Amino acid sequence: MTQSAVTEAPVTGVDPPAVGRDLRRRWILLAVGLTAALVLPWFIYPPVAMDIVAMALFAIALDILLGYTGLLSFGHAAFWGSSAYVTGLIATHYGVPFPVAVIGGAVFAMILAVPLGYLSVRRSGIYFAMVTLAFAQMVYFIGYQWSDLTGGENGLQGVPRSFFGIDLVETDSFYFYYAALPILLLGMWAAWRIVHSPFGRVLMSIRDNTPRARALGYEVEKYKLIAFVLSAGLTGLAGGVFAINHGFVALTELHWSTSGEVVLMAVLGGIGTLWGGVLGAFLAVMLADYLASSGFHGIDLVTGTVFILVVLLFRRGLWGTVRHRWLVRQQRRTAAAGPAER
Amino acid sequence: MSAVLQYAVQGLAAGSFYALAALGLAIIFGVLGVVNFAHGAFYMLGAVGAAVLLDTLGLSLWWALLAVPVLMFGFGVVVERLLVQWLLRLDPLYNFLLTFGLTLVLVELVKQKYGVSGLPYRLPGALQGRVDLGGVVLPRYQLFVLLASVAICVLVWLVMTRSRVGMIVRAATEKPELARALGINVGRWVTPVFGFGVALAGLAGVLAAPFRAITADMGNNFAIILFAVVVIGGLGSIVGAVIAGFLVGLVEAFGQAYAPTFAQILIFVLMALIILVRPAGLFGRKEATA
Amino acid sequence: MLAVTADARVAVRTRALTKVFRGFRAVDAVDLEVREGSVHALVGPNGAGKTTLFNLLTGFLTPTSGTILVFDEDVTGQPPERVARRGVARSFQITSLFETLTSREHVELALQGLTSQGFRFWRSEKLLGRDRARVEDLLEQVGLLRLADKPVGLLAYGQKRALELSLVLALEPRLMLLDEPTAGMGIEDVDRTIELIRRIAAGRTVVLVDHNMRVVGSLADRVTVLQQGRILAEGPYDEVRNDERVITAYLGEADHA
Amino acid sequence: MLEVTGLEAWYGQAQALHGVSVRVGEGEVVSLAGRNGAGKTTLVRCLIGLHRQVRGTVRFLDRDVTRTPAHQRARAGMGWVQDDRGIYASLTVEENLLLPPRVSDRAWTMERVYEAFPVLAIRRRAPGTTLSGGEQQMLAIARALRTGARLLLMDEPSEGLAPVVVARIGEIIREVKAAGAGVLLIEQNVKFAATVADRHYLLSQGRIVETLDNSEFRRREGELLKHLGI
Amino acid sequence: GGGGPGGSGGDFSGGKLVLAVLNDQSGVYKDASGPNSVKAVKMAVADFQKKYGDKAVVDKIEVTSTDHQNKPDIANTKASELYERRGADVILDVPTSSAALAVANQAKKNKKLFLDVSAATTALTGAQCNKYTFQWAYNTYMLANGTGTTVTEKGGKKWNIIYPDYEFGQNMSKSFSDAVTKAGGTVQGTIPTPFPNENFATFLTKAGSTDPDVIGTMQAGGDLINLVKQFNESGLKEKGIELAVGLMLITDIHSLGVDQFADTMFTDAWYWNMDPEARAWADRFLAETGTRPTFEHAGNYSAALQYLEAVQEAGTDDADAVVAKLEGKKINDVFLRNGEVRAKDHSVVHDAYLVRVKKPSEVKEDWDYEEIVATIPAAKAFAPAEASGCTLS
Ligand SMILES: Nc1ncnc2c1ncn2[C@@H]1O[C@H](COP(=O)(O)OP(=O)(O)OP(=O)(O)O)[C@@H](O)[C@H]1O
Ligand SMILES: Nc1ncnc2c1ncn2[C@@H]1O[C@H](COP(=O)(O)OP(=O)(O)OP(=O)(O)O)[C@@H](O)[C@H]1O
Ligand SMILES: [Mg+2]
Ligand SMILES: [Mg+2]
Repeated sequence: MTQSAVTEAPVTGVDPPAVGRDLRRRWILLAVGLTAALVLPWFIYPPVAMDIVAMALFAIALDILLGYTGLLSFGHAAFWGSSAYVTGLIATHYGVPFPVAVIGGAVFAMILAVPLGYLSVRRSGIYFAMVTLAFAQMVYFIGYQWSDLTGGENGLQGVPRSFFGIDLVETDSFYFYYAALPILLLGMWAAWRIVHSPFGRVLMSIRDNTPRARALGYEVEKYKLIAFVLSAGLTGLAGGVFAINHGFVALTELHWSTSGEVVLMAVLGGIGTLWGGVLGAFLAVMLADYLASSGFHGIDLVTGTVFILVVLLFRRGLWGTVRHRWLVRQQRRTAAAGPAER
Repeated sequence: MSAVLQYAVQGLAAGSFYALAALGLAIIFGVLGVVNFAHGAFYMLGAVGAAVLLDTLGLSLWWALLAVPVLMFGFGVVVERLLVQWLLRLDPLYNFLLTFGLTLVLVELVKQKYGVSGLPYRLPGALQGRVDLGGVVLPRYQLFVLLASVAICVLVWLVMTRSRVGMIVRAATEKPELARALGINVGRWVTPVFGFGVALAGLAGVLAAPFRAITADMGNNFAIILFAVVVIGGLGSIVGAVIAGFLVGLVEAFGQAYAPTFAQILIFVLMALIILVRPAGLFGRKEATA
Repeated sequence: MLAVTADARVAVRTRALTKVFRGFRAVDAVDLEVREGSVHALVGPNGAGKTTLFNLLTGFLTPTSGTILVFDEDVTGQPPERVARRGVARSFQITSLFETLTSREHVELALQGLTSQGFRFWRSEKLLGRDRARVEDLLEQVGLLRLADKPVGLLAYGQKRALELSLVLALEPRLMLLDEPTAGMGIEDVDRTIELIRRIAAGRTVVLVDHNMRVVGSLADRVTVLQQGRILAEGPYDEVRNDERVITAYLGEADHA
Repeated sequence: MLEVTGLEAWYGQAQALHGVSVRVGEGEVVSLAGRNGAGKTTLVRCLIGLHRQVRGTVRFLDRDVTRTPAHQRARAGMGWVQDDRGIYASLTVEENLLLPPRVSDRAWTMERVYEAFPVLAIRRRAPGTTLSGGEQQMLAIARALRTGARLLLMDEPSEGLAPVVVARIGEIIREVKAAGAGVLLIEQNVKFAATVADRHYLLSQGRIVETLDNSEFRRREGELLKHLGI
Repeated sequence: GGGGPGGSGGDFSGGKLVLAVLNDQSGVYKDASGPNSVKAVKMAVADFQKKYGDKAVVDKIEVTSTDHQNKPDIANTKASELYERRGADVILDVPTSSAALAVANQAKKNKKLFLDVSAATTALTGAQCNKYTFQWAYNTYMLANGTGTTVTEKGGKKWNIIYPDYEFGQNMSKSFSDAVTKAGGTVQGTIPTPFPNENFATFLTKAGSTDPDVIGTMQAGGDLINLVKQFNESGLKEKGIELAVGLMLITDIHSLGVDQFADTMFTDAWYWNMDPEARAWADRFLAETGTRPTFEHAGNYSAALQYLEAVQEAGTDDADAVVAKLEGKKINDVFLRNGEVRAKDHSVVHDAYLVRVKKPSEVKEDWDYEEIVATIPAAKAFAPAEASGCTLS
């Protein structure tokens, strides 16, 4: 039984990568995306704008695993949160410029990812999701109980925003946005590089058919582990910026609902697309922000419904659907029309 | 010594909830290939259902034990027909995500309707009090839960492995197209099985009602521990789910007794060990290599 | 039974190799010896243990007991990727490909498999396309060049079988294990595949499983017949095909007449 | 009993079958040959009702079943032997055999199956997919026989089978035919097809290009082998 | 950023006064405070306007509400947005310690007022206190100290304490132990538990094994209910062991039923039926919302009202001026009895109450759940300001 890669969603609902190869389109998209990132804080309250970009990187980092390796991590909050804490601790105790603290957080997330990844990548599919969820829960408990370090449920308060003594950046979130943006954009570029590298291609082959990849000589576990660690690192980068942006770190960053939220963003935008993560993060953050003062109570009702609808109706996600339409149109140009499926 | 015994019995009693609910989770997975994230929410609905039946109709626990599983079965059928069925042919991750969304919605709806502080529940007189099992004093109700869940688990196991229903349903899940081409009306089987798994979660919820806080959130943490249970037992393994359920109950009880703060982390440590030593879980079949 | 020739080197040697599945002995104390540079066929009734033997040799299964030497190195119990890195490549009896990738990308991946290039997450994927000529040459050999850029999910079964073969070739193996390479192919393709295998077998060692006696007859230097996990007979094709035991157990009278 | 007229099938935008018309009578074995990718499997999937992107009509036992869902076609008496065998991993060998419903009194009993394929009896408790490739093929055929189907659609049943077993499959097909059932046999193994089939269709690029009776088929065997490899 | 320009109101930014209620309108704290706190604040505004009429220094008073969804990062962003962009002069309520502390930081940064009602952490008026932040109703010390001291004095000498092993629980357990020892009792053991936790059987067995007079539990919310249900079945009650609870809200009793909690002791900051004045307000609240108020609702009313009074006195919404009026102020209102806004740490101290949950037979009307066993005078109810470690920097 073969499955058409185009008319029916294969395992992960991902289209073959051929689409991204239209160079002109790629550059236009990039220009649009960059411009949007640059003007965002003019239209959106800057701390919220910062959240959007940080979450976008978070979703993209997750997508390296979900969309390109076929591994759904339901425990990425562990890396996001732990990096946030480490970033916060470094910033608080050493007063270094925040990018240094953020890098420290990201490195910690990668270190943490090694043992967790080592254990998790031995399983795949749904097992992987459950195992990562459970491990993240473990990290959460540790964060909860180790209150000397983390401040427990009070959170780590008063994280400073040192930036080479430049006052404007340190106090005004509008300028801070531009100071932190390069870190996140760099992270996104790294993600793009990773999935469009020989390494990325191997990941995709592992996603499609693991035993086959093994027979070709690929050390599958090693690849998955590296992907896991890289993803954790980028997640950590995002989490660190998030922590600095808010000036404190709370336990919710380690909670499973944060893991769920980022999966929603990735799926909503479209997995295996990278751009989708950006779109998903934008919508999710704006929605939460809007609902907070809308008088409508029960954000989970909306979130949950969106989840259900996306999974049922737009499995490719928003971006994925657009891309798919485009792909189908390309194909239609080359083939005669047949009747619709009955 | 008697303390150890006491902890053991308490652990098994706590394990009964896990065993029962994990059984439902394992059946749904084994048969439909769906990892039901909403299982914790269904457990919660079971408990809330019992509380509401008591409050509005005055139906005691005995009636709830009958009525709630039936209602939950119906609810499961609706959920399957309305949502889950569309994703059965796809990667199980989609259903995992779908049920995750469903969890958010169900929990929120219960919050909106019944508030967040929890619902009251009263135990029927016959189950109040304590029994003395040669030095081990146990609330009568705990013993009841333990016995009831063991009985149900054995019964379900017999049905799933010994009957034609179990067989058909497994086939329908693994290769639905082929099953149809062999003359089996797949849809007719899959739905009730999903309903059945949901009913088991609901049943665990009813049993929990007199003993646990009945809140909209009561299933959240429970669900995550359930996942650990099925990973330990081997996903889709019915026996594994039950045994691991009791095992986790024991680990929790002894953890609480001797390393209280680490009791929950212990469960995940156990899970990590299992993954290292036996990736497929205690009773899981090894994933195919070639 | 084993004729050990002093001069020819040995590519594969197993000693008392055994695989037991829950009490069922699928491979039972097999002492197999494949001479380097030969084409060695493995035949036998269904369920004789041929695929299992392949899986053992390539690390997809761990033996219950016994040892495996490949080019005089002990590979017993090593994982598939390690075995592959020793120059052993296999094709699968049941096609096993990456559904969303194109044939070209398959071959590119296969070419990269034994290098450490795959870890370069900081380089562009264009790196993969560098060896365009080789890729197209490999695809041409199996007649897939025309379809090089079609996702393999859209190929017909026979075309996929051909791609399987090209992947094995791409690994430049010293030892190739081909599990029913012609199964599901049309006559014409079978002939072409025989030719292809003959061509690539030069300078390599090939172990081949096939039920098509024409394939076995025209390719194999030596034939080992397995039955119920044990070696039933071994020798040159013509000798084996006239062996009474082989005829009753495997070939059957009708076909032989 | 089977009458297909003007069948066209698509995969998305790509047409795989172009106006295929095929007939199988009662007690008749008809082979369908053609090189890889000709559309043989697609045709069978249309017939059993799994491929729905079609035009044209399929009549089975004098009823139009073009719109009938797969499980009803199976119950009406179509049996399918899938090209990749379709053995259930989660079912034991025996359960694989017990699974399909009986649709006529021609259904084989378990005893008869085990007599015909002794390996299956030995391995009855093993999970289905732990059988060897060839054993799985036997299991798939046996499973189709268990229903007592009036029309067997066999997609390359001899693939991967030892010659002795192929010969036995041939006997079984003749038995089935003698009992009055029809068989549509997809085969690349022309020699084998010639020994069992009464008529032969040649499929090329989604079109029936020739229809031959057996004597003609045998006579032109050499030429046809070439033809198959166009 | 920065607030809007000074407007027509002269001394009022934007020409109006904006009171923002920032709390959990959908999550676990919804019943205890939530949307009804917004109504309580609106009642305070109405009362203020009725009292001063034309003499009010400001005509336009707005009440806005925002749901922090129990997520501290949203609370943080929203607080800063409220102060910077939406002209909020004061933020009220804010349950959840982490959210409250984040908002306190924003208050400090933006130099705007924050009157916290629903968060219990002592850090707000301790290590992390600041000039613009006030804690209006209660804190963990008050809860623990009240119950620990009073119950011990009334004869419960031997204690075992079960607490959830995180910041709140750890603090409570420590304050509790101190109070018990100081009052002449002994603490036989403190038993940490995981959080959240469903199964307390083992812990109860352990706690009961030393035959204490009282088991103190620091569990809250769902965990508390779990523990109480299992305590009731465990047979410890029959052995004469009492249960004292660290933090309990009347909504907990309401949801679980008095029979489950009967005779349990805990400290309350306020009770709707404690005297006619409270009762009269509670009746108004009932008419407004359809339910009886918790102490958090009353606390929000009080905080809003006293804020408005201070603004009236100061004649401006300038935060420093209002803070100056609030500091040291002695207050008696619906909520605060013998209340004082301590200048040193901005902790609002007032009388607290040791209460016993009624038996079902004693209940005469809806929400009639508590009997006040003792009044703990303001001076004793809260930790002395010197001990707070607050410097208001
Ligand atoms: N799922 C699919 N999506 C798109 N095209 C398909 C799909 N399955 C088959 N095709 C195409 O339809 C054509 C007919 O395929 P089919 O599998 O019917 O051939 P076949 O005659 O059975 O070949 P084989 O002998 O290799 O089994 C081929 O060109 C194939 O590429
Ligand atoms: N994972 C497994 N678990 C249990 N039994 C197995 C497993 N794999 C193979 N077997 C059994 O081992 C025996 C040998 O199987 P194998 O696949 O090696 O046969 P084969 O010689 O390749 O046959 P064929 O020619 O039909 O492909 C078969 O009887 C099969 O049922
Ligand atoms: Mg084989
Ligand atoms: Mg085919």
